[in-house]
Amino acid sequence: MGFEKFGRKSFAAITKTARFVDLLAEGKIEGTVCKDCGVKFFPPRADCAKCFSKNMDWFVMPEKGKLETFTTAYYAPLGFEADPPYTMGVVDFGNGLKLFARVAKEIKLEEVKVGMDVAIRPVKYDNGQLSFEVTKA
Amino acid sequence: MGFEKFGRKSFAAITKTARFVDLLAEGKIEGTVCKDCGVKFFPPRADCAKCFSKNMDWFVMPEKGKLETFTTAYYAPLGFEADPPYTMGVVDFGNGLKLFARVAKEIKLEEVKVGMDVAIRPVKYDNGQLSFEVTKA
Amino acid sequence: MKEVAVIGVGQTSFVRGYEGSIRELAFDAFREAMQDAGITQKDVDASVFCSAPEYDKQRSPAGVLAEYLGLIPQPTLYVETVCSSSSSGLKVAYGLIKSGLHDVIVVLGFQKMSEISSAESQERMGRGSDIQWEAPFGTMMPAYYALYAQAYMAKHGLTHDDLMNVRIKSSTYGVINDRAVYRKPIKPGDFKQGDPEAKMAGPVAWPLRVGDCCANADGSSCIILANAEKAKTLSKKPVWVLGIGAASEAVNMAARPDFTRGLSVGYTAAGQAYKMAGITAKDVKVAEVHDCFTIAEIMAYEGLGFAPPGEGKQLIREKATYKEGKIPVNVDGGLLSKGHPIGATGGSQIRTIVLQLRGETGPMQVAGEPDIGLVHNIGGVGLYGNVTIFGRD
Amino acid sequence: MKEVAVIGVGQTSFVRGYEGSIRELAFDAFREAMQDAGITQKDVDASVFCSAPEYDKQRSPAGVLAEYLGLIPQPTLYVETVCSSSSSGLKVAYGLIKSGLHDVIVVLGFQKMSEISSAESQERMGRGSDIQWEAPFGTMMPAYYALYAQAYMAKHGLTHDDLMNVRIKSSTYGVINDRAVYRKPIKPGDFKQGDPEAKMAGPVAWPLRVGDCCANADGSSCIILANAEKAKTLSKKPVWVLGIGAASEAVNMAARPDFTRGLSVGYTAAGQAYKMAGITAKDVKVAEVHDCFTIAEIMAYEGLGFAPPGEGKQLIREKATYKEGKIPVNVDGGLLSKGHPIGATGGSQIRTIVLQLRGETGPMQVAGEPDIGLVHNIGGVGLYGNVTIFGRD
Ligand SMILES: [Zn+2]
Ligand SMILES: [Zn+2]
Repeated sequence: MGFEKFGRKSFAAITKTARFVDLLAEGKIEGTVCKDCGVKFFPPRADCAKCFSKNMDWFVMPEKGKLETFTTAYYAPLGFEADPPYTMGVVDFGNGLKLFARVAKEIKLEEVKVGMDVAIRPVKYDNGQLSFEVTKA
Repeated sequence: MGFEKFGRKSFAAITKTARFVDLLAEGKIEGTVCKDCGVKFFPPRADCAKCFSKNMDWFVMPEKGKLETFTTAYYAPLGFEADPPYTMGVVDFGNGLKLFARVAKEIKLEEVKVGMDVAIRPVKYDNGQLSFEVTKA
Repeated sequence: MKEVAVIGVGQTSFVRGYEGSIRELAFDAFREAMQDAGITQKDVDASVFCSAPEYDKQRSPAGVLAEYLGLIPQPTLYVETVCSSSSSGLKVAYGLIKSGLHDVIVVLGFQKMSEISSAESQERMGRGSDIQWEAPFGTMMPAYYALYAQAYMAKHGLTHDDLMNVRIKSSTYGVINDRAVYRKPIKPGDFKQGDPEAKMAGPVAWPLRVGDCCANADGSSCIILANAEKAKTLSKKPVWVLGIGAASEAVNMAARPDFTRGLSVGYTAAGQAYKMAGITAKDVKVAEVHDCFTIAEIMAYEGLGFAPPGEGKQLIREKATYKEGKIPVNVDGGLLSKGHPIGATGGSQIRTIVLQLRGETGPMQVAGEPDIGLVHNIGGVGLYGNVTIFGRD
Repeated sequence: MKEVAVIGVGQTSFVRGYEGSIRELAFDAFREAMQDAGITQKDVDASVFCSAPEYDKQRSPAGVLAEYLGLIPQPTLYVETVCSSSSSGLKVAYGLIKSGLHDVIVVLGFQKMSEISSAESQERMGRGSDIQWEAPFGTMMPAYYALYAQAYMAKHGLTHDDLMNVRIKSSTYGVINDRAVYRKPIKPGDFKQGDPEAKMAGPVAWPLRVGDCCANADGSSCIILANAEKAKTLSKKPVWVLGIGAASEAVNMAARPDFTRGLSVGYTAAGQAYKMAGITAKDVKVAEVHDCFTIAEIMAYEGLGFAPPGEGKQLIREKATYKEGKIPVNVDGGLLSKGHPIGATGGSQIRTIVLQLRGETGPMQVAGEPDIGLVHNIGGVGLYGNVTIFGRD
């Protein structure tokens, strides 16, 4: 349990990576790194697909990257109806680490550009849900 | 539409055989018979699996048969919780025609026997749902 | 290579709100395919059913549909890769036939998207991506494809007009395909930004607009496959499965290597299929590609090698993928005009190519008696990719 | 016949309320199977995922799980025949390998029945039979199997004690199987009618009682298949797939010909599998049969030819299906003790037989180095039936 607090709306409650949400509550955005072979994963995983290890540590994600691509949604699935328009995109931190998230509302739509420098930060919604979002670098 | 009135609780609304429920409302339990090749079907079908015809007529099911087998349910799925215990069984009319239904509550559990002579009749539940049930011959 | 053939094809009209159950819907395509093949159920020794299960009330539909189709006691099973389910079904059937386990198999794709309520459907859409790491952001299919469109516009100079022209080509054939759900002609004015009368112009997931998206539909398709011996005995015009390719890609966008190179599964599956068939892209005379969104067709051109990476837009600018062009693509209207009843879509694409190779598509027929056709069928946002190559005797 | 082999097997403990997601659950069996085979993902060229989809929140799990298992970009697909899904997955993989399309395939069965709420689960149970003609009566799985039990009692003199003794045999092995969900010993007193302490005695769907029914569980299983060349290269102890049989039967009880002859799919699938393997029932040294209910095991004996029709009860009366008997059946505890995580069940049965043929089942090992083992896996109420025969070098 515990993972149901992640995201604007959660669809999953039980996962071995539920600690991600506790870290988020502490203001940290972290991925997992295999203690045995050193591979880093984001989104975090409980199992290493490279060496089959279960021994995972947490590591702090880089704070700055580039916006690789994005879209602005004018319709939304059930449970998100109050939100449109909202922008979502992929942030590339280099070295194979990327992240998918919403772009903060404070950034005007016309300011969002492919390739722009961005940062990520934790966010808490007014219903108490925790997530992370893309903001200006 | 129309088929949602069939059964203690319905899971299907749209079918080309929805007329079955209208007939049930008129007190008739009918199957379909292929106008082109004469095969009879119960439960009714809109399509003949033998000759691929769509031309179907309705025919009145026999009223009397034998109880081939039965069971008494002491637990029930969601939506049927008020009903247990209830007995369900298969009636064999001969010539390959059979039917699955609940056995009328008026028959005591200890009276229900494999091979007993039975009849079928339409039934209307207090919530307006229509069905058919097995009763004494 | 001529070891497994298509000996019968069928498809319902794709519609909104089919007035029957999934078993009746499935029967409609089955009847047409069986009559096309000229066989009865006794000639069939297994069946494969394909759909996206979230839209069905009926659990485990394979057995229920097999009973309704009269395909009992032959074995049956259910195969799913969302939007490419019936291409995966064909691959499974190919394996079961070529391995010698079965001789003749019915592959039945179906979807009754109107089976569940609109609210239920919306709820399921929210669970279409990774439910742990992406659905919580409020993702949906158009938004995912829009990520690719945005990257293409930034790097390759793809324009809204290019995307519009994919839809206009689609409508050219949708108008003449009586099985399509969208049959109205579409003109550039329908995409005019700021014009309330321009129904194709509204933003859905920018840069994708209403006209860039295909519609949900109810429908079924049926493909009957046979081994060489049965195909020669039972069929006058067998169409052979020459090549099969299939691939997968990470469901998470964070694990996608490059949004400016389209869907990796398109390249991978095409490479396998070409190799198995012993042909190259240049040998393909007619193709059906997975145009769930206009951008998807552009990416398909590149994955299939019809255009170099990033240059897919040139094909639509040059009208090269029209019926008279050098490589006709989706000249039955594609998903954009036919509609996209998830489990039935791949089978519909296969049917079109089979009929093209048999010369039986009427006003949609590609000239020159095409001998090699290709089907490109994507599941999810390039989560699954399937390419199948067909040839005639 | 030795063309496709099992080169690795894995299984989680079957539990109530697995504390992880389906991807983590799948990984646990995958890890064990990969380590058993001694291979890495580079050796695998396709994957097949099997479950009953109604229990998952995640749509189209094949791609999501393939990503988590590191089986991207290899093709993947999803196969379902409810309770026999992973046996159907094995059949599909056999076809894909023997046809030459792939060399090594991972077949992963999983089910996290606790993934959805109990009320949601109950709602889905109601839709397990024909939703148009039977679910409206309030049917459920125990009731369907009870129809067969009732008919057997009336015609063949089957007794409640016979059924009880099937469960007692099961518990004998459940106690020593550390992967089983139910590991407590069961004694005749537990079935004592009218005794409130007798937890196995309560009626569920008469004549079936609590002790006649297997329990839901969360679990996963993994089977790795390879062609002959790869099997010889990669594996020291390949176990060969010698025979495959599969059949279907009408979902509607009104279309079932005879309730006193058990499930028709058992006979049909067994006949095919024996024929393909070139053996008879007498050649089988150890078997896993689908004992979702005690009556199902009795019917399996007959379908498989271990006993004549109607005489299955004799085997349990004579203890012939105990480990020391003439045909040991479910000596790992079967579904009744292990639990029944739908999509994982067939793979668990296959794993047990593979380990029996390799001589690696510890206290459950059948003496005499068994050379031929059989798996009998039913989907629904005999809606689907799968029989697979395995042999060692
Ligand atoms: Zn590692
Ligand atoms: Zn007829």
